[in-house]
Amino acid sequence: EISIGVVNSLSGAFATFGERYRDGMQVALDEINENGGIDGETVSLVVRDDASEARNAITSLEELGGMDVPLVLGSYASSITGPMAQIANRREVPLVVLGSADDAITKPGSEWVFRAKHNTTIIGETYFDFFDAMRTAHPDTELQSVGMLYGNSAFPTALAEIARSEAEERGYEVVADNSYDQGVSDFRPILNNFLSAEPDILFLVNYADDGIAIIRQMAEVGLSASIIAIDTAAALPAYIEQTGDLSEYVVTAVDWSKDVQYEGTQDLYERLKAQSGAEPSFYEAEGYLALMVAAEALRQAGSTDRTEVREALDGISDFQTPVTSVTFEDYDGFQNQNPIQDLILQIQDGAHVTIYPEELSAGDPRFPVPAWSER
Amino acid sequence: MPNLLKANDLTVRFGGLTAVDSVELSVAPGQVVALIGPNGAGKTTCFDALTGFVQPDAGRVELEGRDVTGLPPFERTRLGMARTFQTERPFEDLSVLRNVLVPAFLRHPGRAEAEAVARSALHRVGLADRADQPASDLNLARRRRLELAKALALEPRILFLDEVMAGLNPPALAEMIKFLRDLSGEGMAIVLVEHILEAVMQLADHVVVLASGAVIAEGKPDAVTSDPAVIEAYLGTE
Amino acid sequence: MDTTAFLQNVSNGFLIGGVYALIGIGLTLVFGVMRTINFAHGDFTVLGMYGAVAFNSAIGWDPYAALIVAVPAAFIGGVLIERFVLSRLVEAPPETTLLATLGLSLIIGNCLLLIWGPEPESVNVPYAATTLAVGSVRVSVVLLAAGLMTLAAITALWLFLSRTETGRAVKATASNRLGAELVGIDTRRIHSLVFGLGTSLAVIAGVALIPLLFANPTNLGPIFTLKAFVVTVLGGLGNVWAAIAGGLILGIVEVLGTAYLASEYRDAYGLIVFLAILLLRPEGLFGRTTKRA
Amino acid sequence: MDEPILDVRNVDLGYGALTVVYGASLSVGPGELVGLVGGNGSGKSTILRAVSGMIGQKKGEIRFDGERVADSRPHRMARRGLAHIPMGRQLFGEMTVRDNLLLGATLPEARAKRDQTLAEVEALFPDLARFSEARAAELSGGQQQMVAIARGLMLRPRMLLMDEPSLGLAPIVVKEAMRAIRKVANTGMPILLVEQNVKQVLDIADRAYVLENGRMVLDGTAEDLRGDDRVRRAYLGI
Amino acid sequence: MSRVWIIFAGLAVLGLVYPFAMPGMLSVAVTVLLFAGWATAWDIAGGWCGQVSLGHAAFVGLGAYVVALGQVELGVPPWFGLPVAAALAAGLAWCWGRLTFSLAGPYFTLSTIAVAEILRMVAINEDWLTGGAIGVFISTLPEPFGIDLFSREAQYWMALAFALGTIALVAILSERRFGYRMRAVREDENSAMAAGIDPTATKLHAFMLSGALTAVGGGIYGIFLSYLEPHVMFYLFLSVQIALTSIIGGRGTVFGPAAGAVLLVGAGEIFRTTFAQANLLIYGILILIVVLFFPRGLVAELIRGVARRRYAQSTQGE
Ligand SMILES: Nc1ncnc2c1ncn2[C@@H]1O[C@H](COP(=O)(O)OP(=O)(O)OP(=O)(O)O)[C@@H](O)[C@H]1O
Ligand SMILES: Nc1ncnc2c1ncn2[C@@H]1O[C@H](COP(=O)(O)OP(=O)(O)OP(=O)(O)O)[C@@H](O)[C@H]1O
Ligand SMILES: CC(C)C[C@H](N)C(=O)O
Ligand SMILES: [Mg+2]
Ligand SMILES: [Mg+2]
Repeated sequence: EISIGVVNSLSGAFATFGERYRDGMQVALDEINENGGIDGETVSLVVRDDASEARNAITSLEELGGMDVPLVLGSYASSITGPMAQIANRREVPLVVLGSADDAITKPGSEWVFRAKHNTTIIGETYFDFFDAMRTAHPDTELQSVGMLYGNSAFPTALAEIARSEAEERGYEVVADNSYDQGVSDFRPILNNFLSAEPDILFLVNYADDGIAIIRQMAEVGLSASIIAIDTAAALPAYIEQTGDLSEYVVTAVDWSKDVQYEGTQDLYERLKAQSGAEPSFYEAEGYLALMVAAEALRQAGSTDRTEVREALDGISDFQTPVTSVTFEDYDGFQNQNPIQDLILQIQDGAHVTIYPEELSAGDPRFPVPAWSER
Repeated sequence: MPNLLKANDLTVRFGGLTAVDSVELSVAPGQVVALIGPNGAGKTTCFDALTGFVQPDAGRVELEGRDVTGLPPFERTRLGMARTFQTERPFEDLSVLRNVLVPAFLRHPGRAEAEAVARSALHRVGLADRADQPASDLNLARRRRLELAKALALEPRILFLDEVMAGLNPPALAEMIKFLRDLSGEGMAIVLVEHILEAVMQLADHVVVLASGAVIAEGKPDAVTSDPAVIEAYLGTE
Repeated sequence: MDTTAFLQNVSNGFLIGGVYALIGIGLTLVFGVMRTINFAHGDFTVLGMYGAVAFNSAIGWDPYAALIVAVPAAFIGGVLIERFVLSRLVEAPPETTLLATLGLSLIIGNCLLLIWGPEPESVNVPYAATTLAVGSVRVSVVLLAAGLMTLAAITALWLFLSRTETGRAVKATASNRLGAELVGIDTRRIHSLVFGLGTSLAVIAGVALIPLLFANPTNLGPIFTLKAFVVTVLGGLGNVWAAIAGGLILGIVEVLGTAYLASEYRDAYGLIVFLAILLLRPEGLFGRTTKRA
Repeated sequence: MDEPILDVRNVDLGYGALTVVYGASLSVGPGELVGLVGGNGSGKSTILRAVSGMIGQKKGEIRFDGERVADSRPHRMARRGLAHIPMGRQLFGEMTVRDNLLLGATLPEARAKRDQTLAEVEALFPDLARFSEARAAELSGGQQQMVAIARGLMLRPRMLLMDEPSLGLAPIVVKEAMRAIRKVANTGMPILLVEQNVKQVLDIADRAYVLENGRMVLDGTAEDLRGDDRVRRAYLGI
Repeated sequence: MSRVWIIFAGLAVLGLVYPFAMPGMLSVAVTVLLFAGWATAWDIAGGWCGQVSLGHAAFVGLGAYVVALGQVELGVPPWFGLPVAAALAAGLAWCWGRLTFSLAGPYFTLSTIAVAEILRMVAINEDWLTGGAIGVFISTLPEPFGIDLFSREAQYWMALAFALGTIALVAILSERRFGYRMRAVREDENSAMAAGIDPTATKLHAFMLSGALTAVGGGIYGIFLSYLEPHVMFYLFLSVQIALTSIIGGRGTVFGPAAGAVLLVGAGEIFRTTFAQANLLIYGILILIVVLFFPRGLVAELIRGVARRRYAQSTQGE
């Protein structure tokens, strides 16, 4: 029997996500064991809850480090995974990132840390690739000015920073740029200011909760744009349920969706759905992905020796999963990062539809977003 | 006789009410001055103004010729004033000894000397055997004595006592009177507010009678208590 | 400065302020009478939100109708908490009660987490984003409704406190508990009643807010609690009318600060005004001072 | 003798692990004014607290009007017609004097006669009318004491417990207060009066008990006690 | 007096032996020690001097950031960073106290939340100063005498020194003049003034000392996490936890806060591994239980019980 360590946020502020990762990992675990485990050995998970706090996560990581686990998966928030990555490197424990997107986690110097999912740079670039594509496809609609509104925690701030530099590089103009303290729920004064700035693209990075309030208040204030992008919040299936028609046309970047044209996606979707008992999102898929990658590395290493497992992870290349194919590369200032293809989803008729990139899409973008009064 | 404490034209107003009205007062070392008067006459307020707990609206307070009018209470304490409160305020959560240690530290920064001073103050007021009892458990008479011990531990030159004898039964009262007389014999100046006339008569060298904030009579105890104005305002007739 | 936008901002500030006031009055009442800093106050507001969500998804009625069930339930819940927890702590130092309410806050939040899961919940009502046009200014229907509820709640509370015998008893209990007992007031009952009212008011705020916002189990409660503190202190403890003023000031300051200064410091504006008022007028804007102990 | 309205039988009382009253008994009959005197800390206030239900009884029982007294619910005793005027006064500090008095009459029967009672107590203590709009916390100690007594009377109780009502009052007011208490007693109101000032108590009381260190050592009619040698020596200072 | 030092010596021995007995459980121990130190430091202001603060995370954050930024931006090693952090924290406490010490009771407590929250927002938004929301990584540390400061052992010894030092300081102060001044101010400011004590100065000194010590712990915490983010370092719930630890253990006692740290961190750790999602719920219930049965805190209730019983026996025969 092989035990894999997991540090996940099952309680506290990030439990929303932790649960989804848990479900995804469970699906992967079942799949692995149904197919005979790893070299005949069943796989089990040793799970530690970090209660959404870094100091618990590193305590857990050290505890797991002292146990007989070949590698560890974890955790969601970058403020938790960041310190974990440092310790993983120092202690020489292979760490497969579960949910964090912070670029710094797979910067050079972190040999023991691997990330199959996207990072902030990939997300930011994908949005602007999509904006560029819309520019090309609709030359008559002006797509020039960007208004940014994001929460002030690490990930939204980092994504906003990337968006800022992408915008400059690609000739967009940032006409409004505001952050807000997480927990604020009245955005009207900011949205009112946006009204007079009249951005063509609204680029918002909101956690699930704020996203609900923001879209309602946008409608109330009458703020719209040719593209409305809402990262993180709008990717959750529940978002559509809770905001109804208001969320139509909103686009969001993810690294997996149920209608992406990959092999096995539909089957994975069904299994994830069965596991969580609700509509799954890319978070479950990321959990699934992390564990599948870990299992593959163990299989290739043929050993539970941590150094050999690390070597095996390092060597993973073109490993096919229903989520994406995985190759850990060192490129563009990243180390052990899978250059995953991100997708843009749009909420259309009450469902997430993959609209970009074209070759993987399941539907066409609806562009531009009509004004609220014309919906 | 040189004045230890001198107050000129002391006036305190609360809104429209003049609680203390141009009071003049002087106290010599070893002298016992009693402040009497009807309820609400301004005695406590007068104490507050003398000791710095209330800023007077007019007037001046001098201690040994030094103007202390603007000084906060703790500075005046450091200069040698000590007071008790009409409603006693022991540090409820602390033991009796610790209650007295607090003031004892004022002049004795070292723990050992401070404790010696505190214990001797407790001894003087007869609370030595209660040193370890929580102050919150003391009864009224002992609380009063604790207040006194706290004041004594400050090693003051002048002591302001606000009704420390109220509520004492005759034996306890007699004890207290004797105690205060001894203190004044040692040269301590005492200003006391008291409704127990018997005590005032036995202790005071000089009596000041306040009514509605103003001094209506002053002098030797006998003279004052037979003053018709005082009888009318304060003592009443049988 | 664009006057329409300015008017729009001012009117939003007023409306948000009404909501803050609604969150704050329950706390003001409890603080005023029981001298308890109730750290679970915001969690009751969140409970109200979940109540409305549950009501809406179970019966399909308008979420506001949840008040019929939620208010009595909250009252009973508050009474029980007072009976079984707070009333046992009257002798203890105030920080202990504060701790107890912190414990309650954790318990409520995490029970919600276990029952509902961590994802935000909301109700999707057609009028969520509807506005009324008043001149060039748009007024959110939901905020307006919340404002009216605030007015109704405060008026009712005021009438209760000033016109009824029980209301007087509440004031007497607030002033001196033993004294109140001695004139025949059952102060345990009064404390239970007050805490029940406090939780009911918190829950009303939750129901009023759900069409506009979202509920989540653990994060939102403390945020509401903090707002309620600010409102309470701005107005002055125990003064229910002042809670309206406190709420309005907070709302206006936040909205104008966000619109015309820097948006990321939104919460700081309220807190700065809060500190300033605390320092200049420790009894709150409308409190009275009593010098003598 | 008639069935007593208050009957304390053989009680042990105390605080936590501490016992301060041992096997004390006393009774007050209808229309009687009974004094309870004793040294500081002898346990007089403790007995009153037990009677009004502020603390429990460790042993024995207390009956008021034939019914047992349960602990920790002083308001029940108030509702049963017992007014306790405690030593700490327990006024509603931020409220006006008038509101304090009106709150004394919240119970239905008292409320019906509120205005009448108010007029009566204001006649008894004219100062109260003068200060009726002042906040209680701002009054002087003596003035507060008057408010406390008056508030107790506002209950229109069936019996009064008074804990040192003269504490901190000017002599003229004490005399008046004692006269007033007698007057109240003359209306048929049973009163249990705790006082330090034994002489004054014996002047107005019908009967009295003497408590020493938590034990009842003497009781009898006021007249007998006035003549008792022990009392004369220990309490009257004769 | 001597009993305090016997217990202290016992704790010190325990602390010295622990890493050899349980080398695999060092990070829990570091957390316990940090909380013990913080709670004890908090208690100087909150327990001994009666100024209940719910903003001490500000000092933690300040300490952590000064040490981290000193190292990362300026190359100042932690052994210089820590004293600087302590001094800056004392300075912050001075300004903070000057501003808010006129407030009584609950008002003061609420004002501390406000101040700490404002500081949190500054730390998040002024990224030129703090690196902002994205945070700061400590990726290199000097190695004095070949000691790897990233190693848990080194951090354990730092945390142990911090906790024991803070407790020892409190043990000493509690029986000295300053300790009595603080008690007096806590109990009654007017009586304190009557005893010649300047309440504002006393509160300021207590708060400065409390803040400075907390910041030292914060610096160690920063090294322990090696990643600093304002949301973590200035976290309101961290302030609450620090206060909670002290109050649960027993305010105004030498060992109460440390006992609270052992109980709360220990229980938190056990609950986290055994109850999964319900862990904070159980934690809340634990708090409630302790509060109901030990309203003054574990150690304070113990001392009180002993004192009462002893006194009751001594007077029974009277
Ligand atoms: N803080 C205050 N605000 C308003 N009025 C006050 C205040 N303090 C005292 N007073 C008023 O000032 C007057 C004098 O009060 P003070 O307490 O000095 O009287 P006193 O002579 O000590 O009376 P007693 O013998 O009853 O203690 C009283 O009428 C009282 O009501
Ligand atoms: N709350 C309390 N906790 C513990 N002990 C107490 C408490 N209150 C009073 N005592 C103790 O009980 C004993 C009796 O006190 P009590 O107040 O009944 O005396 P008393 O006869 O009313 O005295 P006094 O004349 O001083 O009012 C005293 O020794 C006192 O120390
Ligand atoms: C907070 C983030 C880590 C979430 C982000 N949207 C992601 O894709 O991972
Ligand atoms: Mg007085
Ligand atoms: Mg008594």
